[in-house]
Parts: sequence; C-alpha cells; structure tokens
Amino acid sequence: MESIAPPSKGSIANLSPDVLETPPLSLGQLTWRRFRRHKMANFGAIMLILLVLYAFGGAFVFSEAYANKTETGARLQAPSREHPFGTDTVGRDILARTIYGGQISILIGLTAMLVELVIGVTVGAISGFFGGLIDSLLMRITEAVIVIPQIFLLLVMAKYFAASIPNITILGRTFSGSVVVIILVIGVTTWPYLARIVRSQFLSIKENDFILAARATGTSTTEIIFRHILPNSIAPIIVSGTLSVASAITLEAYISFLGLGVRPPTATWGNMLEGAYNYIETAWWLWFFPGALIALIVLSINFVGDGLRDALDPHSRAI
Amino acid sequence: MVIRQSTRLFLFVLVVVSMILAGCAQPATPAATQAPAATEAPAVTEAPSVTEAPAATEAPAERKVATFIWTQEFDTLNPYYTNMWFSSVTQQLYNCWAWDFDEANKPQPRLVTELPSVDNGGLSADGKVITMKLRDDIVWSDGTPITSEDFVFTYQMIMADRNTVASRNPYDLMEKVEGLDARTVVITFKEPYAPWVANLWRGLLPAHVLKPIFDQEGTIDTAEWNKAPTVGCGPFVFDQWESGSFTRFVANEKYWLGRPKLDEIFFRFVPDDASQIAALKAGDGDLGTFFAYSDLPELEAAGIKIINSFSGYNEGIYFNMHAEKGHPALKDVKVRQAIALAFDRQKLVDDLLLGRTKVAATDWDNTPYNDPSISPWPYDPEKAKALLDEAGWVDSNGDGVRDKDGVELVLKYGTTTREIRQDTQAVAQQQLAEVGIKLDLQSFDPDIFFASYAENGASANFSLDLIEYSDSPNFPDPDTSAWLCAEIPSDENPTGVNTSGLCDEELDALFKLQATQVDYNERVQTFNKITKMIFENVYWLGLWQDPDLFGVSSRLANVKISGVTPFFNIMEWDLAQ
Amino acid sequence: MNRRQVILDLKDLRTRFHIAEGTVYAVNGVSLTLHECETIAIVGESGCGKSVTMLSVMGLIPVPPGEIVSGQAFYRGRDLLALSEAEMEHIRGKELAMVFQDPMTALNPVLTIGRQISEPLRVHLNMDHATAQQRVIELLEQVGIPDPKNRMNDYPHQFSGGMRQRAMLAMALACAPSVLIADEPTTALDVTIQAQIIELVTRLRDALCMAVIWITHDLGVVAGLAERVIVMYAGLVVEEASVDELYDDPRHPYTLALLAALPRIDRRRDRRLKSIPGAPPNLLVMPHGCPFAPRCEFVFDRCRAETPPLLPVAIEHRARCWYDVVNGKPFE
Amino acid sequence: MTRYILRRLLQAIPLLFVISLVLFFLMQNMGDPIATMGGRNVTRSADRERLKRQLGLDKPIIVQYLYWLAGNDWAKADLDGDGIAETPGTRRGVLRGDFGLSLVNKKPVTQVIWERLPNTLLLMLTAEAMILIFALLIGIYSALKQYSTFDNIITTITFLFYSMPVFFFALVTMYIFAVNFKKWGLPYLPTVGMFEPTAGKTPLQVAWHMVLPTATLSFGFIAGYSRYIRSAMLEAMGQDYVRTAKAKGLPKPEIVYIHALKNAALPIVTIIALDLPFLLGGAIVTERIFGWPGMGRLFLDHVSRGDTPVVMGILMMIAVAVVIFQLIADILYAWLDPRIRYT
Amino acid sequence: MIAVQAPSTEDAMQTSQPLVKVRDLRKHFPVRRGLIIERQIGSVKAVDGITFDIAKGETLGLVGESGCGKTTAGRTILGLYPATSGQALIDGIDVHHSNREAIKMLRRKAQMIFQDPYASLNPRWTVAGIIGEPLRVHNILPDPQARAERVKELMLRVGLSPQLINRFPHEFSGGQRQRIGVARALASNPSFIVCDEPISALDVSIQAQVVNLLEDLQDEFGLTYLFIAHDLSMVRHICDRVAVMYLGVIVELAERDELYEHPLHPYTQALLSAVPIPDPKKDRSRQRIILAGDVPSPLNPPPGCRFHPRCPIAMDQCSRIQPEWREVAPGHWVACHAV
Repeated sequence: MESIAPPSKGSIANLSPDVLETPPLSLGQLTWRRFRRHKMANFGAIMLILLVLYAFGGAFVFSEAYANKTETGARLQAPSREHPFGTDTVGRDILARTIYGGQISILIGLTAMLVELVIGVTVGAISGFFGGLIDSLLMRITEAVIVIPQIFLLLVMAKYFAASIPNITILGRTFSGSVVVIILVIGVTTWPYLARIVRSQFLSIKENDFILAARATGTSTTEIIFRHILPNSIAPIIVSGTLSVASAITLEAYISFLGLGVRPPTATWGNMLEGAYNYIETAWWLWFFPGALIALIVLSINFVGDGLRDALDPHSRAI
Repeated sequence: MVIRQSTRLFLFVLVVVSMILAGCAQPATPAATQAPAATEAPAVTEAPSVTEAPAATEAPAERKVATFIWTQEFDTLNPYYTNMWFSSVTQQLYNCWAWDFDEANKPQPRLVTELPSVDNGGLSADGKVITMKLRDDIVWSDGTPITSEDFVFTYQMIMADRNTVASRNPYDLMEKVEGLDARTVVITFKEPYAPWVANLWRGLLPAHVLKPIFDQEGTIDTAEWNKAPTVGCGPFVFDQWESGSFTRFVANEKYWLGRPKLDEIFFRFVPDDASQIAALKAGDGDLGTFFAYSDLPELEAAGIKIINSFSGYNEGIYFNMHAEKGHPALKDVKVRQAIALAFDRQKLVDDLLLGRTKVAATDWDNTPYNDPSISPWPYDPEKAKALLDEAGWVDSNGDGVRDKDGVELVLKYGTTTREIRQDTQAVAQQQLAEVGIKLDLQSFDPDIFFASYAENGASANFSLDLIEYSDSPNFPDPDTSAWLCAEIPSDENPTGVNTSGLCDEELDALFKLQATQVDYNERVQTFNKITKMIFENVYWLGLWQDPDLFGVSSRLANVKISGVTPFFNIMEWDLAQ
Repeated sequence: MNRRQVILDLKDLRTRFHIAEGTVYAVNGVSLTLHECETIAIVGESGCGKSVTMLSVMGLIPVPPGEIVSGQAFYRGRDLLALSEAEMEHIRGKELAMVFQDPMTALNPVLTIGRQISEPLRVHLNMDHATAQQRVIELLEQVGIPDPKNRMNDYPHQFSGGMRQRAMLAMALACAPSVLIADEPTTALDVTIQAQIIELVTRLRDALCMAVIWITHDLGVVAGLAERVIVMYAGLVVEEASVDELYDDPRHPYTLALLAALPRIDRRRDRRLKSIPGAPPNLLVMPHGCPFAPRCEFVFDRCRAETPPLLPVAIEHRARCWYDVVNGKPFE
Repeated sequence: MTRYILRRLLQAIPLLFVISLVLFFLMQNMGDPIATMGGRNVTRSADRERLKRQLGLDKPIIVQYLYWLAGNDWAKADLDGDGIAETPGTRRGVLRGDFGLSLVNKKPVTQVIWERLPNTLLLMLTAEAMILIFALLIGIYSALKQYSTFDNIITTITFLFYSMPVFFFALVTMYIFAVNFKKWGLPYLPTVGMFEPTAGKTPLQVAWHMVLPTATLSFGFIAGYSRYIRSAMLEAMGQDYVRTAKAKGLPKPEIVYIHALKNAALPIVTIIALDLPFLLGGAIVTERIFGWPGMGRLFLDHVSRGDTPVVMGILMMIAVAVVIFQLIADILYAWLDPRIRYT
Repeated sequence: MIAVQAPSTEDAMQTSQPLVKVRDLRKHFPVRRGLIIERQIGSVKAVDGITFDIAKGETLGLVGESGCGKTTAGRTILGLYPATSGQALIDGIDVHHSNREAIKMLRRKAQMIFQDPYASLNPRWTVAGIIGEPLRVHNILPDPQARAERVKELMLRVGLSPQLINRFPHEFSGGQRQRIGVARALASNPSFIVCDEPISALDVSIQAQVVNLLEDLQDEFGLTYLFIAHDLSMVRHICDRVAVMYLGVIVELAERDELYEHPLHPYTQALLSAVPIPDPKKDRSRQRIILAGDVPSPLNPPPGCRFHPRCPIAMDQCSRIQPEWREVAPGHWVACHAV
C-alpha cells in the first residue's frame, strides 16, 4: 500500500507518511498524558488514593465494633500511643472512627454525585437537545431550585426527610437512614448546575457539523444524543462530577455540623465535627482530625478535578 | 481602572448603606423604652442612647452591672406566651408570681400576704375555691398599684380565644376568677385541683397597659409589651433588647421588697456552649447555665461556682408498651427488668456526667413526693441474662442477638439530638449488646421528636421502642398526665402525650385520685404507690437526675437558686467586694 | 533596481514556540528587506511562518511560549529585536503599524471604534481629546466610513466585516506609519469587500508613500498589489522575486506547484488541477534537508540531506532549491 | 431594555409562586412548631389542640398556603373549638405584604427579618469588598506573572483555601487567634457576637468583632474568585484585541486595565451579582460559629422550631433577591458589553 | 423572487431527466420576541424562492457571498432544515413531504460534505466509526467485520491508508480529514452529494487534492454534485453550470463558460471582476467594478431587486419591481431589469 500509484489513479499517492510515525493515541491516552503532566493533579490523585486506602484499608486494622466501642472511663483523651487521634466524648477511638466515618463520607460523596449526574445529565440533555417548550419548562424548574441557596434548601429538606428515617442494613452493616436522606438531599439540590452545564454543552455540540452530518446520514435522534453528543460532552460532566464528590462531602459536613446531617452512631467526618467546636479549647483533636481529613480529601479531589479539566480540555484554564 | 473604581464605589456605597441600616434598626426597641420613660420618668438611668456606651463607661465605679450568658435568646418576655426554659427562668427579674419558691423549693408569698391554706381560709375544704389576699404595697414599675383587676385580666387573657398563649393549664380547669375587692382574688375550680400551688399565677399581666390593646385589637399576641415589658413587677425592669445580641434589665426603683443591689443585668445571647464557657472563663459573664457536664471542671478551675438546681427533670427511658404497636418483648416485665439491670447507669453518670448527679430511680426524684425507699436498679448483667432466658428470649440462631418465636430482640432507641443523649445511646447500645439485646439508634430534632401523633412525631407514633427524654412534672408538684390511658395518642386522640402507650387501669385510677387530694400527706401516700408500681414494673427506667446547672462567678454574692423560680432572690444579689 | 532607501532589514530571524507537545520551529532563518514606499507580499500556506515573522519583528510574540532565537530586524538602522519593551512601545503603532486578519476579534468589543482609533493618537502624538476626535473623524472619512461623526461612537459589533477592516486600517494609519504590515487583511472577507479593501490600501499607500508588507496565502491577491513577492515554506523563504518575474518565471518547485494547483477564473478549464501530494510539514520537527523535499516532484538525494541556501537564479530573483527547474537538472 | 426588565419580572412571578408552593409544602413536615414551643416540656394535649386551632395549623395544608399567600381576612376561624367558625381572620397575606407572625415570638416576620438584615448586610458587604479587592489584586497579578513562583505559590494557597470547609477554617482561626493568642498573652480576637454588650455597639467594637467572621467568609471566595479572575485575565490577555492594542504601542497598564480587564470583568461581574444575594442569607455556618446576629442564625433558630412564617419569609426574600440580582447581572452585563442588547 | 413555473419553462430548462428538482424553495427563520409569550415578529429570509434542476452526473455550482443563503439552500434541499414553502425532489423523493421510509431511503441516496473538516467529524469516534456510520445506520453492513472491510476500501479510494482505520480525527491533517468526510459521504453509495464549501478551509496545496478526488469520484460513480462555494475560480474549474445567489435568491444561472464569459447580471459582473487573478499583468489591466457597501440584512431585504442599493446601473424601477426570472439565452437565466 505504500506503493505509489500512477497519478491518474489519483489520490493514493497522497498518503501522508507522517501520520504513520506517531503511535495511535486515543483521546483517553492523550488525556492521561496531559493529566500526568499536571503536577498538582498527580499529587491530588496520590493523596486521594491514600485517603481511600486509609478509609477502606483501615477497616482491616480496626473493626467497626472497635470504632463504635465506648469507653466512658477514657473519654476526651488527648492523642496518645493507644489512641493516636485521641478519644471522643464517650471514649471512642477517633482514629478508628475517622476510618469508618471516611467510608461513609466517601460513599456519600460518590452516591450523591451519581444522583446529581443522573438528574442533571438527563434534564440538561433533554433541555439542550430538544429546546423549545420542554427546554423552557425544565429551565424554569432548574431556576426554581437554583433560586434558593443550596444550604437553605439542604437544611429544609434534611429536616423534611428527617421525620422518617428508619435505619438500614447493607452488607451486614447498619447505617443510619439519614445517610440515604443526605445523599438524596444533596443530589436533589445540586443537579441544576450540572444540568446547565450539560445543556449548554448540548446546545453548542448540537450546532457542530458532525451532528448535521449524522442527521444527513439518517442517524436516529436517540443515537445522535447518546452516541454523538453525550460522548462529546463527557469532559465537563466528568470534571463537574469529580468536583461534585468534593462538594457533596463538604455539604454533608456542613449539614452535619449544623446538626441536621447523618445521625450517630454512624460516623462521618462531618458529624464527628458536630458539637466538636464546643471543645475548641479543651479537646482540639475532636475537630482537628476529621476537619483536616475533609479538607485534605476536598483538596485532593479539587486538584484531580482541575487536572482533569486541563487534561480533557487543553484550552480551558478556568477554575 | 474604570471598572475597579466604579465597583469600589459601588461597594463602598453598599457598605455605608448597610451600616446606616444597622444603625437604623435599633430605634425599634429604644423607641418603646423611651415612651414610658417620658411619661413616668422612673430612675432608668438617662434615656439610654445607642451610640453612648451604656452606663458602664459613664460611672464604672458606681453602677453595678452583672452579665448573664444565655445560649438561647428569649422568644418572648410575656410569661404566658412562652414555654422556653430560658425565658421562664428569667421571669423573676422583671415579672412576678403570686408566690415564688426558695432554694428549698418552698413557696414564698410575693404578691399575696400569705399562701392560701385550709387553715387560713384561703382554701376551701373541697379544694375547689382559693382565696388570695394581696399585699397592700405592690405596684407596677410605673407606679400603678397591682390589684385584683390584674389577676382577673391575666385570667381573661389566658382564656381569650384570640390569644395564642402557650398553656392554659390549669386555668381551663377553673370556673371563674373574681376580684372581690382590689385586694382579694377568688378562684373557683370546677373540680378539686390539688397541684394548684405549683401552677397558679406564674406571672402577671399589667391590665392598665395591655387592656387598651386587647380592647382595640382583640388580642395581645402582638402587643409591644411582649417584646419590651417596660412595665413590670419584678425587682428589675426591662430596658433594651437587641435582637440576636443582648437584653438589658435595670433596677426597679419602685420594687416593694426594696431596690435590688445590682443596677443592671445584661443577658448576653451566645449561640453555643463553647462561647458561653469561654465568656464565663474570661470573666465576660457572671452567670451561665445549661452546661454540658464535661465543661464543669474547667469552669470550676476558672473559679466559677457550680450550683446544681433540681427542677424536677429526670432523664429516663419510656418503654413502648402500646397494646398493638410495641415490640412484644417489652410487654414482658422481665425483659424490662433485664434492660434495667444490664445498663450500668451508675458508670454512665460517673463518666459522662462526671458523677455530678445521681442515677434517677423514679420520675419523682427530688420532688417532695419522692419515695426515698426506692433506689435504682443495680447493674447486674448476669441477672439480666437470666431474666431474659427465663422470659424465653434466647439467641437461637447464634447471631449474637436474642430472639423468640422468630422475632429478634432488636429495639429501636430514639431520642433527641442533644449530645449527652446521643452519647448515652452509644453507651447503652454497647452495654445491652453484651446481654444480647441489639439497639437500633435514632435521633431527631426536638420539634420532630416531640411532634404530636398527628404530625407523625417520633415519640408519639409508637415507631420507637425505647424513648429517652426528660420531662418534668409540674414541678414542684408531681402531677403528670404522661401515664393516663386517655392520653394515649391515636387517630381519635392525635395530641395525646402518653408516649409509652401504657394503659394500666390501676395506675390510671391512682393518678386520677391524687389530682383531687388536697391533703398533702394523703397525696404523698398515693404517689408512693404510683412510684412503686412504675418502678417495679419498670414502666420507666431512670437514667440520671437532670438538675439545672448554674455557674456563678465569684464576682456575684448572695446568689441562691431555686429549682422552680431560679432567681427568686435576685434583688439580693450583689457584686462581691 | 531599487534606489529607494531600505527601511526594514531582516536578518536571519529564527523564532520558536515551546509548547506542551515539543518545540515548534516556526521561523527558521528569514532575511528580507523592505524599501521606502515599497509593497512586498509574503505568500505561503498556513503554518509557514509568514505571520510569526512579522509578529516577531513587531515584538508581539508572547514570550513564553515564544522565543526569538536569533536574528536582527533593522528599522532605519535600529535593531528592533534589541530594543526594550518601553522603546518598542514608541515604535509600534507609530513607525510600524499592523492590520490583522480577523477584524472582529482584533478589535476590542467593549470599546468604541473612535476610542480605539484615538488611542495611538493620544499615546504617540500626545493629542488632546478634542484634537484626537477630530483626527479620528478624518481618518474614518479617509478609509471610507460614511457618517464618521456618529459611527465613531459605535462598537465594533455594530460594524460590518468590511467596515471593521476599514476601521482597523484607520487605526493603523492614525500616526502615519512608515511601514504597514497587513496580516491577511482580506482573508475573512468576501471577494467584493476584498476588492474594496485592496483598492483602499493601494490608494492610501500611494497617497502616503507607505511601505507595505502584505501577508497572504492567496497568490491571486498579490499579483495586482505587490512589487516583490516572497514565498515562504516551513519557516523559510523559498523564493523571492519581483511580482512579474515570479508569476512568469517561477523557479522553486513549490511556487511552481502552487501556481499549477490554482484554477484560473480567466481561463476555460483545460486540465485537471495539479495537486501537491502530502501535507505541509509538521514544524515540531526541525526540518532536515529541504523542507519541501517530501512533496517535491524534482526531489533527489541532495535535497533530503542538505538544506539549500537562497540562491540568486536571475536578477533580483532568488530561490532556495538544488534543482534548476528551467533546465530540468540539478544545479552544479 | 425596559421591556426586557418588565418581561423578566413578569416571568419571575410564576417562578416565585411555584417556589413558594413547594417550600411551603416542604415546611409542613419540617417539625411541629408546638411540640415543645422551644421548651423542655412537651406541650400538653389540650394546649396543642387549642394552639393548632388558633394558629390555623389544623387547616388543610392548601388552605394554610392560601391564607399565607392571600390572607384570611375574608374567612372565619373557629378559635374556641366549638366547631363554629365565628372569628374573622386578620392576616392579609404575602400578596398584600403581610408575611404573618412568627410562631416563635409573635413578631411580624418582616420585623424579625428587618432586625437581622442590616447585621448580615454589614458582614456580607464587608466580606464582599474584601473578596473583590484581594481577588482582583491576586488574580490580576498572578495572571500577569503566569507560571512565576508567585503564581505557583498563590495557586497552591488558593486551592488550599478553596478546598477548606468554612467551619474548619473558622475553627482553626479561632483556635489560633482567639484561644492561643490569649494563651500567649497576645491581643486576641473576639469569637462571639457583634460587640461586647457592656462596651456597646461602637464602630470599633463591631469592626473588631468582624475580623474573624469576615476572614472566614472571604477566604474561600477570594481563592475562588482570584482563580476565576486569573483565568479570565489570561483568556483576555490572549485575545487578538490585546495584540492589536500592543501593536498600537499602548503602554502595558493601559492594555491590562482597559483592554483586558474590561473584557475579563464581564464574567466576573456576573458571578458577583449572582453570588451577592446568596450572601444575603448569610453564610449560615459562619454566623453560627461566630454568633453573628444575622439572617443565617435567624434561619437556623427558626428552622429548628418549625417556624414556617419566618423561614418562608427568609427564603422568599432571598428568592426575590436572587431574581432581582440575576436581572441586575444581566443589565450590568449589557451595560459592560455593548454586544448584548436586550429587547 | 419569481415563481413562474410554466411547464414550458421547465421543459426548456432541462434536456435530460433531472436528478434534483428544486421548485420555489423557501426557508425563513422566524425571529421571535415577546413580553411573556413570544410572538414571531419577522423572519430571516435566508432562502427566498429558488428554482433549479440538476441533471444526473452534473455539477451545479452555487456561488455567492457569505450570508447569501447558499449553505441554507443546500441544507434545505437535503431536508436538514424543514422548508418554509416550495419543494425539493431528489430522485423523485419529495424531501419535505415524504414518509419515514422514503426519507430514510433519501438519506442513503443523498449525502453531504462539509466545509469544516474539524467540526464535521465526531472527535470521539474512530475513522472506522465515522465512515462506517451510514453503513451501520442503514443496516447496509450490520456486521462490524464486513463493515471494517468496506471502510478500508473506502479509505483506500479516497487516498487514506487503511491502516489508520482505528485512528481518531485529531490525528489527521485538514486535507486528510476532508477525505474522511468524502469517504463517509460515499459509504452508502449515494447518487447526489451536496458539497458545502468543501475546500474553503483547506490550504491551497491541499485544495487541488480534494477537488481532483471529487472529480475522480464523479467520473467513477456518476455522482451528481451541488457544489456550494464562494471561490469563483474553483467553481469555474469544477462545475458544469453555475447559479449565483444574492440575498436568498438566485440572480443568474447559466452554463459555466457562458456565465464567466458573458455575465449578464451586474452582481455577477461585479463578483467576477473582484476575483483576483494570479497573473500580475492581466490583473493590472483588468477593469474592476468595486461595489459600494455591504450585503443588507436578510431580515429586511430591500424591496424590488434586492441588489439595487449596491447596483452600479440601478434604475428607478429596480427599487420597486422585482425583476422577472427570464431565460435570455438558451440555458442562460437571469433576473434583472437591465438585461
């Protein structure tokens, strides 16, 4: 095929040799390369992996029973060899609790993000693709949710659902039903921003010639949405999904901090802080470790998100 | 450049505007304070101006100012419109009860010459009619004499349909309230009403201030007096209330028991315990209350004197024994006893409450009606296990939780979000697990937890098995409706308060009997029976006696605290020399 | 041939860009001269370095990622590349002015046309507001904007494409510069508008005796406009000649091929177009040998090994090629 | 433009209506305002029934909403519980400017909010000014010095601050500047309230008490905004018109502050205008921690007591503010960007 | 403009059976505005009544300045935009009034090549997916293996190495991408292709490659092209007949050489004279007609002849009466009062 055909036979001779020199690089590989060059993102990714290992690997070191074991005689002990992070108001080991609390916090972050993604992407996609009346309707709903500041809505909804929270048992572990409530509440209040992003993505990608090309080819609407537009809007969705995990973890912490979040005995990094500020002077370890862990995981997720943003879209430098 | 300048200008203007607004918002309260001051001109310093730093800076050596730290802000200062503890304990400052209670919770006449009794003819033999003789020298802070008219007016206000007072208890049991003359008030109950001492005339409304408003608007719900009771009958008079920040009371020059020794009392509202502790330790406050036990050593180290004031609250667990809705195990007295025996409440009190209080044996601990012969169930897990085995609750499937007839002994244990309660839950969960009882912990905001059956409140809808809270009877009276069959919440009775769902005919009869027993000793006997029944059947499991904790700095002298009317001798309080 | 004075003299300019993927060798040793009142054209395909060359001279290459590796650019004897930023500010817009390809993005959307045109007047000529306003009106009139008094208060989006380019011209001409660098000024415009602009520039050039460097990819545009033409490929000048000479007697295979690939509106279709195989070179790799070698029909071994120098092939006509296309054999 | 504003306002009416309806329904299940009335005792059953009746809480929710919206002075209520509605209502409804009375303290909702609003505004606007000044300084400087050491350090710090939850920052600053400074005998910052009641509400007192809450409120926003401004400036600096300005020989400050910043300001202004109303609600967490007597604390206090009228009042006020500020953002945008013309 | 559709005219226009028939096709984009409910307050008349035929195997050039509606015309003819009125028939299928089946068939028979080789290829798809899309969508080759073979054939045909089948568009140069676009258009064996400025985004040296490829393919498969372009030189090279559009209407239509050598409409004349010729001597000697001003907004096109505000020979009636669409010489149609 490298043979040069006679000019009359046309264009085979026009093969450009330079393409063959470069190894095939999928967009994923390119993204990975760009991501790897992003120092902060790498730091964030490593940090994140360590934190996940901490939360999930730690379960092999401490049992959940230990994390919930009260030792009222050893309450509010400062960090020591026995309790590296100290003990809380009923003498539970804070280190062990941050491990199990971390699991729940990460779980809340991820699942709330999923809820947000499902709603946000669906609404945004429908709105952006079909436009017209559906769009106006959906956008009015989106606005309605946005108009109330999230934290207010979160508090109101958390209280609304708090009335009916049976505990749930998954995989042999009992969680406070409020975990589900918080996940839903966070998901239900955060989607509008994503929906707007997805909508604007759809609006702009819809105008691309390759969509017109697909239509000219006779590709069906469903296929255009799912095979053409969605894969192309995946970058901002991934980025915003990543950052959503961080914001969901923070939001959970806010609500728990204000006393409307996940109920004990299920620990989360957020509800470990509830009331801990009453000990700001006397027992700094109560608030310091969970607080620092939240800050760390949010920071590393933000780093990763920023790296992903740059990696997925080299033109964007926006925060 | 253009942008920056205009943006800055814009922001500057906004800041200025907001500062002006912040300044403007204040006159709302002073306006109210100044109006009466103009007519009556009591010795309320000078017209308190906002910008001027109040009093303290003017004559620091002379004016005696005490600062109280409150973690919640008053909702209203009308004594009949609030249930809030912080509001009601403050009433002895600016309002007056017919009689208040001393540190031993003994009634002390304040507006009356003496407490009505059968002996002095103040109480009819059937216990239905109470006749009060008012003192001659009692006056409102504006100089208007307090007469029977004020009592009649207060009664009318409580019963007025358009007034949304917090409670009509026990006024809705009265037939009438009359003023025989200016100094005599006669109250007639429909039925004999034994607990009258504890519940009557917890505050007085000034007819001469509020009647015109009521006549005009048909309600006193929105009366300015509720927020700014500048006319009062306590040793202090309301002066200023800055929303979210503080309330100030100044000495009532016309107080008939003598002008108080302090000149001013500030109530400073700080939103949380930590700030309160910090303020007290820093000497920014002279009195605080409602501490977590864990803060006590620190406060004491800082020289704060802690006063345990028992006000009838005893923290305890109500068992859900509702005929249909409860867990089957809890209907068995052995199981309830086992729970009592398996829960080391003494250790809980020692560790979490730092041994500052005692395990509550009965709901009437620290009331005069207490049966001192009863002491709390001991900690005996072995016996608890034995009792559970006996009752047929054994761990047949080896999952660590006892069961019977296929029902696991898993109990839903709910309480409010108060930290100490959640901590208690965690401890209880662990201890009961050791005898094979699994607890499923839940906690709720108070307004959800205590919401009525109609509102699907957690404590009232029988979805929980163990319900922990502390509820005071009508302290110092032991009367309570929490055990009456008629109070079991249901679709027909959606506002019932019997959260255990227990209907014990015998107990019911005893409760009805005590309410009519005017004779003190007879009543004590009845209550001893009630107490024994509840204790032995473990209808209620006491956790700890829940006194009100007051912290008083060494700056204050002559401080006495009563469980019913904490500041009963506030006029004697003084700054230590 | 040229007795006019040399006004701009570019010597061995090399500019690179350091980007994530590597180094882009954008300009690889460009030398050229420009005389007073002369119009030259720099022709080449996208990425051949024609714009970067002139942006380098103007000091408009963002550093980083750009880097001017070597070279001098003498403007009336002063090496522009050696001047400080502050000194360059006095040259730019006053002595050397530039017009860009897309007048939509090149004009600030949030400032009025009048303000943008008056800026060089204020900065370079210290005009007060009123004088500057007056001058702006004159300038707009000069470039053929109707009703300049009112239109000067318009924003760029209120102008049509052609008018925007006229405004750009007015801005460039504000201080009566000696050299006007026009970077593809008509590429974004329709042919009828292009004709208007070309006509305008020609008229102004003749009126003001201004030297013009016209950067374009369109060999057609150049023909009626420039005196000399410089053809660039892969950051190198491959051929330089007077306009007549270049079209009559192209000597570089690339120029030859380009002309052959162009359909002619003035001729009936007589043949297939001759296409140049392959694609323009990837400048991430420093060209080795003749950069056109991979696409050249006359290519022979030496082309791949050595980069040819820019050799004189006729009077005032130089080409960078080892092959003599006239005689059909390599040069000696 | 007037038409546009009018149209937007008209469009906001159904929006606000729907929001109020949804919120009102949400709030009905948010706790029982008369369960304890904020006290330690459970409200007795007789009083519960009476209060429900008196407060109209026994009515079907849609009727309650209707009364809230349109008042009940055209209807009669049964206050004495005899089954006959005899007392005419007195509420005029939100539509006529009556937001009702707080269930907690029987004050008119507007007054309750008005007492706190200036405090919140003071805190928020100071914070916003801080945010703007520092974010602009940092953002522009780090954009101009892209990839310099300063830029890298600032980027790292902004990320750190941006990621730190507000309460953690607050606790750390409290721990350092209040607790430890005091321990070390340094001048320490107050952590609670707006002023010392004994010292009075002097500007100095208020300013001193504002230090920590303002810092807490601003730090995250400064970080976020400065990143945003940096990227907006970078983008603007890379535009063709900046090159044109350079080609004209304009001095650097003129290029940066007029040509670039005016364009970069467009998205920034929008963001600020959209964020401002959210500040109105007060940073709930900040006000809670520092005991600032503002809207956020008010909201928390009244949410915890199920005080629907006040909570509705706050939320609707914010909703209206958001709508208005969105409109202002649009107008500002059109004012700054001549390309935008609303009709 | 006109809508004279006498059958005789039609017959006269066509000698052979046309593959594509366009009859008074209009495409107006509504402009909406309103206080709450949006009302249509006007419309952008992007295409305002165009009529022409394209014979089998013929290339019709559609030229005009930007904004004249030529791209909209191309898309409306293919049914990618619903027509406001008028008719377009491709191989007997009414593009705008047919059932789904027929439209699906049409999508096989008629294809499109786009201007922007970057935007017209889905960046997330491999070449295999892009070129194979018509084959998959129309179930021509449901088997991925067979489809890949066919894609490779097509790639070879357009001058791309089949080895690159799994590469992504971003790895290709502009010219190569345009060839991918051509291969995609060819995949379903169409008979009619709308080429919407297929070369204007390409470098000069690449343009010829693509043009030659299009010509070869036409010869090989007997394709019919509607070639939309603004480059008049290239149109003269590739097209058999040329239609000149101005503000949504066709002002002149003729055989290629007839049009270029004897343009009748003043707009055509101006347009042709504005095109630079890469020949200095000839270029200098040419008489240019420089048009004044810009193309007016299609929202409010001028009354009468749409060209009259810029027309150097405008007469009084031009601003009032729309000129008739006349055949002034065999196969040479023009709409001008002065002709």
